[in-house]
Amino acid sequence: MSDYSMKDIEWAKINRDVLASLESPRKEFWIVLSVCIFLVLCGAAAEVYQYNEGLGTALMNKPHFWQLYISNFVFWIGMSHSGTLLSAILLLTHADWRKPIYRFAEAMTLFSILTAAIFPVIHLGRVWDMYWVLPYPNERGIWPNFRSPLLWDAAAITTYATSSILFLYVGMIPDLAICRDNAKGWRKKLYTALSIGWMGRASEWMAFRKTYVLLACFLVPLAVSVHSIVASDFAMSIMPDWHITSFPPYFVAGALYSGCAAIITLFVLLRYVFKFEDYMTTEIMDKTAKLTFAIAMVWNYLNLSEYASIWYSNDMFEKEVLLEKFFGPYHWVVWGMLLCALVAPFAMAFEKVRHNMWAMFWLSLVLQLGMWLERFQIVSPPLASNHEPWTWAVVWPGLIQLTITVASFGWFTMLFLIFCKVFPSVSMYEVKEMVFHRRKASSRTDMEDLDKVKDDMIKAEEGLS
Amino acid sequence: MKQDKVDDKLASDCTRRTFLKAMGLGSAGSALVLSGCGDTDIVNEVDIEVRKELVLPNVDPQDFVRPGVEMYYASTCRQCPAGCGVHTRIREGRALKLEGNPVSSVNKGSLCMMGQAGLQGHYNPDRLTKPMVRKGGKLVEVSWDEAEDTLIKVMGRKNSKLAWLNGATSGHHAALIGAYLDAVGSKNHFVFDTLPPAVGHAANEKMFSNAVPKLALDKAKLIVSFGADFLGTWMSPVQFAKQYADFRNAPRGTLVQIEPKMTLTGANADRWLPIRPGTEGHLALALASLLAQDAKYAGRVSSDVLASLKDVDIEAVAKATDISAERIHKLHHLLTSHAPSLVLSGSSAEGFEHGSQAANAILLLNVMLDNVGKTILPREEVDFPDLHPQLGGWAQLKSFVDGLNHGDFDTAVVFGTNPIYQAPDFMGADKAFAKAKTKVSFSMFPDETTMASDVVIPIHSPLEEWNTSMPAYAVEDGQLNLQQPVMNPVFGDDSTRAFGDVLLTLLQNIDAQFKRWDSYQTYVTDALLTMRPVLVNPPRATVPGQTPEEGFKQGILSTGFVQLKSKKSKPIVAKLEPVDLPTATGDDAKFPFHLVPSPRAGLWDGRHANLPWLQELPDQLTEVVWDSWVEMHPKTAESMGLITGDVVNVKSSSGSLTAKVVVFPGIHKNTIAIPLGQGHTEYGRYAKGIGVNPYKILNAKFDKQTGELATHATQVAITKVENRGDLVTFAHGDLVLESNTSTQAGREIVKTVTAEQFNREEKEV
Amino acid sequence: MALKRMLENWSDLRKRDYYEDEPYMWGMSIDLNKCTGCGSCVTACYAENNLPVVGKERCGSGHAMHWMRIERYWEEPEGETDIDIEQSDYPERGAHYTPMMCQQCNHAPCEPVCPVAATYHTPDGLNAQVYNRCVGSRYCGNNCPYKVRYFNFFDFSKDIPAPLEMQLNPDLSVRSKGVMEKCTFCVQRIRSAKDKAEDAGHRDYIEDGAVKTACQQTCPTEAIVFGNLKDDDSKVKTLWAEHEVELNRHEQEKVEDARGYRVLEELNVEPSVMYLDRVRDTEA
Amino acid sequence: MWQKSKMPWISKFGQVLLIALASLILPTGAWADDVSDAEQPFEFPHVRHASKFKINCMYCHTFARRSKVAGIPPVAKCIGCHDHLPSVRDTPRIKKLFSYWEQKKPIPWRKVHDMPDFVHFTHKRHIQRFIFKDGRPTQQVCGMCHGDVKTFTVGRKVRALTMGFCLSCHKQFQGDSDVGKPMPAERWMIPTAATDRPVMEVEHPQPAVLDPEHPKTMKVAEVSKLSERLPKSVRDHLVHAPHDCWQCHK
Repeated sequence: MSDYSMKDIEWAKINRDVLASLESPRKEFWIVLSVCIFLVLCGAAAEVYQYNEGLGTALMNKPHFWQLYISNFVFWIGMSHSGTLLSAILLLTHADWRKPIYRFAEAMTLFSILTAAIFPVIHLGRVWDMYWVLPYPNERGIWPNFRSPLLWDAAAITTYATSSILFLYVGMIPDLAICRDNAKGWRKKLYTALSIGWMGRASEWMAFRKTYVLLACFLVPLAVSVHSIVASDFAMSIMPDWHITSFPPYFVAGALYSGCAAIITLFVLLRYVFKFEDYMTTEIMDKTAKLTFAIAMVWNYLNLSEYASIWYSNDMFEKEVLLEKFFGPYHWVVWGMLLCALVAPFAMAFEKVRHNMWAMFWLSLVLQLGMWLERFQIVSPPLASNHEPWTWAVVWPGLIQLTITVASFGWFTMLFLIFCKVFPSVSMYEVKEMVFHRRKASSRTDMEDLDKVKDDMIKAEEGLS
Repeated sequence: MKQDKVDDKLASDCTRRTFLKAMGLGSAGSALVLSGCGDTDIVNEVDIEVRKELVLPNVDPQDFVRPGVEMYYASTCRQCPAGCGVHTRIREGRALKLEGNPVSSVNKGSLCMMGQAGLQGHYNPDRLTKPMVRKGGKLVEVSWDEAEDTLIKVMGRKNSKLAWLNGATSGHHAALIGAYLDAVGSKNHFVFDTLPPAVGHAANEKMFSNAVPKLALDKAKLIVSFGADFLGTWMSPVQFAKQYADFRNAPRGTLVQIEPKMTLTGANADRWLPIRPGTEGHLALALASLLAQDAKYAGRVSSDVLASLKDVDIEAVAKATDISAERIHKLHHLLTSHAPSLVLSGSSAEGFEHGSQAANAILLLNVMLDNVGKTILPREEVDFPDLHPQLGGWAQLKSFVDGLNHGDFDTAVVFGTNPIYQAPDFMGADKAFAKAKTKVSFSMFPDETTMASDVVIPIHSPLEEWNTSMPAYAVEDGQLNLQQPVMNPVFGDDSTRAFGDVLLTLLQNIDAQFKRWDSYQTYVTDALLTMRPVLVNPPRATVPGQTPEEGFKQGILSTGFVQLKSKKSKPIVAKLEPVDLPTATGDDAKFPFHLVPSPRAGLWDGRHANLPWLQELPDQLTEVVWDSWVEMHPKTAESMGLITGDVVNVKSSSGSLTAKVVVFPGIHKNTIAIPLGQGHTEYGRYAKGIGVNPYKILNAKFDKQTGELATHATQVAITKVENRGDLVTFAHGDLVLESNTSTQAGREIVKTVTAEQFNREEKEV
Repeated sequence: MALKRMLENWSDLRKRDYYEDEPYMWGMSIDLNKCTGCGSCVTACYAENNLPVVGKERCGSGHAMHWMRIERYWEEPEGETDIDIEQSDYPERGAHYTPMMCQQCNHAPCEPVCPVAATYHTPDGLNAQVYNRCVGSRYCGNNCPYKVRYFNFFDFSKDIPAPLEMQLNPDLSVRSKGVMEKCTFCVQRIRSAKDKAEDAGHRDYIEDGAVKTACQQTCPTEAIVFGNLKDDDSKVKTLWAEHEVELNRHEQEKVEDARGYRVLEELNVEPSVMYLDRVRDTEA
Repeated sequence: MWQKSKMPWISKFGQVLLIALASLILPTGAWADDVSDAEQPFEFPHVRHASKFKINCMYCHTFARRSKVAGIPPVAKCIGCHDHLPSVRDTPRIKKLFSYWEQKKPIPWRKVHDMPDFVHFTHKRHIQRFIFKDGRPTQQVCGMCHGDVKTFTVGRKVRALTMGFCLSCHKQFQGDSDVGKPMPAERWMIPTAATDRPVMEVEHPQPAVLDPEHPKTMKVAEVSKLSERLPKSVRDHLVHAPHDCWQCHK
């Protein structure tokens, strides 16, 4: 397979293909969407019941004050990191293979945050007083507690959500303009409003580029800090096996890991559903898989080093939890996680697997399952064998929690499906850029003459759109 | 809102949330004192809620009524016969909390969990609030007028065939009941209370000429207790706990507890010895024979007793009791090295056909060790025998039931006890009770006996009525405890009535003499006023303008009790008889397990099963709540393939019941224990339908000397019914680990030092 | 402004002995030599503090609300015991009982993690829980090493049938669904004693014994002693001094036989409850 | 470019957002509860009692100085005077009063100042401090929270009685002993109580009867200097308003 397989695509075909994905959906779309909506409604019903009756219906108790809601929160926040990684980091590192896939990755980021943000809310005992967490001036003269990681969480997530929306939106403006030019009816109005008068002038491109890169620069450290803060929800406590210094990097690695896995899943799906084979090529999958593999190895290392450090610290409480994790009542969760997230990624070491779309699809699901289990085993087993042996108790999440968990997947998918039908899920202008670059590059025998390529690019860009 | 609506609402509000408070002292009941304003909110929600609620002023309050300010009234706890003094915290006419009365010699300011929960009996949602009469086979609520008419018809005439059964009682209730029975010409007075150790009392009476000699636990250096759970359910737990606290001070006394099932006292023992049930007397005898080898001890007993100690084979006893010979010798050494000591005999030693003899053997040790006069002290003599506590026992219940069966009684009156719930199935108490033509029950709650009665009289709670009582086991002889209404009746004046008032009205119908008193209150206060000359330091008027009577009444009510003068009695001279114990028999192959029906500090004999605080208070040993269970040793459970939570069938030759297993290390391997207190078929929402009552399957065995029920003599067989039921224990680890081995997992949560270290450290301090 | 002030005072706020000048510092001592594990204190706590009865099912699902609980262990902690463990099928040394309630830590792990500062430290050394500020994030419950925080997983107060609600103590709030609660050292009693002291004209001095917690008041063996640790003559302070226990455990110089210890002291949370070792006679 | 595209909905969205934000910031007490229109069984003329006859508030609200609650006067108290006032005996209100008395029924007044149940306010401490120790006029002290009652007929709620309202005073009355010392509650949170100025300017409660000529009326500025005039032992005990959440919420 050639590295330059995309060079022959007509630009008009790009527009046509991508815009086709926005057209009236097929029957299957509606089926999937209604299943998602049904799940969301189930979740909403569960939440209403829980809200009325009390959180006890979710079977959380003492000592299991936290359970699936928090694991899910960490899971979804983790998943949101992929978009940032692909867009921002790869943008800044000029990895051009990101171009056909970053748009949906960013959308995924956004929707993961929106999903994650639900969990702290339904987790609260008194949801109606949630705004007290925000530091707003009030007549009572009370501030929230700035030392609480939960407060940092609230701040970090709102910041991250806002920035992600902005990043997604800014990156979409030129495409929205294309849509505007091809749309009728309500879509026309929508795209007109959203594309804020984009004409594709050089000055606009200049401003656009600058904004986009700046946002990317802002987002990379933000993303790292967000998950470090989520990690500090655990690391700042004194619970054995939560109070671990390496949690922030471990969480960031885990987040990128599960995010990449999710990208692979959606990559394969979109490729087949919208017939994007021309853009989402095997080559790109290969690169994504390699990246995922690398991150998996970092995560593996951090995970194992955590076990090792607990072991040689010989701390009674920590060791107790570690042993309970492996041999206690939650052992199958831990072993399941190790199998799915620690062993399974080694499959990606083989090119055959990397180049087989459906193999990658199933593998990515396994990885995500592993990472979901990982979040569960971070939250529950340490609570089950805490400092105070009298309170040791094993609690499995109840029906309400499981329903809401499943509903969160429905919610995410629902948002994503709607997004795919309203907004172009592949970046048209960036793909054009990519095709252009490759076409240029392949037509040249002398690859070193980069200056000329650059000049050509600038010229070409001026005349784009 | 329209005015009339407000008034309507007020009427309902008045009954529910504003209360009359009749403190008495001169003008009780006459002044209408409504609760004040301000903190009248009863259920305080945390959330802000805009309400326009009523705030009701007092109409004509007494000077001391201050809304928002708490007051304490002295009274007496009636949750068990021990008779602890209490202070009731009152605000806005509501009793909020019971606390020990620091000047009462019984409890010296402390209270047990049952005392604390007295409030829940008082405010119990299942209290009877209307008199009921059986019409057409069903109990229907009737007006008080009708109920009184019926009562006078049934009880207000001479009737030698009237049988009266009441629970442990004392003071003026006892006196009034006596007067009533004299007036109707009935000699059929029975007293039945489940837990007072009647066999032990009889043995004491025989040996020390006093059923309840004073015990000085605090003076003993060593306590060897054969199943006397003095910290939990034995006679007067709070008082003994106080003494126990002194006993544990440096130099620290040593406690050895010998019993088949670990009680709360056993859990606090320095050495807990599991003994095969029914062999306690044999062990005591073996110890006595070892002591008798020393002339110092042998000299204290007569020769015929000594002769009976001659041929005791320690090895054989060791085999029979499952306590090694080495351990018996160690016990002997302990007894000889600590003086004074105290040897106690409790229900698990006495609940057999040879129970009296076992108690005899155990008490004999006290004589040999010369504890009499040191830790076992004589009672002083107090006049007014009518006021003395009547504790009764199973033998009297048996006579009551037999009498009913023979048709000796046409009217049965039950007050303060619940025989239909308590009596074992073999007695057929329910069928016998049904034979009486008319059954009358005075009760606060819809218990089993009450619901089987024809006339049900709802009575005041102890916090609503005037009364006096004497502690079942007093530390100061002659203490007469007082009760006063600490608040107006919870359900209003037309709902419940004081037992004393109802009985007094009946008496007035038969005996005009009693018309002198218009209420039980005047009866009691008059009696107290006349008792003034025989009281120790009767209070006098303190405030200028007070009459001496007012001063006296105020004084005694603020103290909560009066002290009767007593005469010093002669030292105890022990009367000994040779002990005659049957040889220990082997296990019954068909019914291999001994059944221990174990009382719980909390639910007591089942009378507190309707108090949710006590249902939710975990059992001290197994940590189980809201349930009945079968305690079983881990080894036994393992051999039978049972784990905690499994449902088993427990079968004796008289019946069977089903309960869940709790694997519990503190029990003899051949023994199972089922706690008392549950298995109510009536008794309100908190008690009904929970668990089982082990008394129901007891065999018809009685102590040969006293005729008391041999509560521990039943043997049972066990079969598994199904896996894991919904057993709830706070020892979560027990369920996780599937055995009862709660571990500290290396944490130093409870650390232990030796008594030697303790004494050394306390000395340094 | 507040931010500026906060930055200026940040190090001040983190100082030890911040409340050095306060006249009160409430502490407790529990003598396990005397505690019999009977549970009277538990019921007294229910009566005093409006604790809800949750019923069997909810006890089973871990929602019981006993602020004070009695823990019962069968085994000695390994290695650290002074008693030689004998091999026996029976627990011949009895049970290990300990009352466990909020230890009112002075370095309370629950306090910094509350996002809305519903739990904080009062000047008199109590670990306060302000119910009406609580939003129910339950982080404090997780971070409590003693697991003595109890969350209102249901609206328990709804289930109190009339007239049982007449027993509720008006001096403290009945907690609603979704808030955390825990032992308060009977703060309502402390406040009312302070109020009385102020009436008598000595705001800074409450007589020893004038405040009794409900559990202490009822304890049949008087195993629980409560009082002001800043009052050198108070019984609890004397006990702490006698048994060589200091709030800051690094200042402790324990002599060999001293019986005083605090549970999970090694976590440096500086609990205000001292326990005295359980004692068993090895001669018996 | 920009001016071309019309975005009316964005600005609408912005409006909604702004309103939502503003609603968070506004004093929540502003609409907390207003029961000034509570319908009472009959109209009690405070104006006559307090203004015309100058009866001290504490004559009727007798528990205020010794209890948490001020106390609605018992019916007997009303009758105690009105029995001797035949001149008004036949007015409808007094007739109604006597009808309650004759039936021995309490008058079902409606609560006007109803605090949330988690607020444990005590009248006693405030009355003891301001009336008995500072020697301020009773009506002025009571009026701080209850308004100028002597102009009312039935009691009305004239102050929001929100937490901010309480704090506005509790901030002022930091005495000598507190100066320079960060307030305790500041340890874990940063309430404005300890800051130089309140974050939101909440209207200070003006004493209801502020007669500037009255010798016992103190200016707000004087209040903070009050402590300087007192001996230190008294000062430490007097001028110290609690800043601990658990004083009022427990």
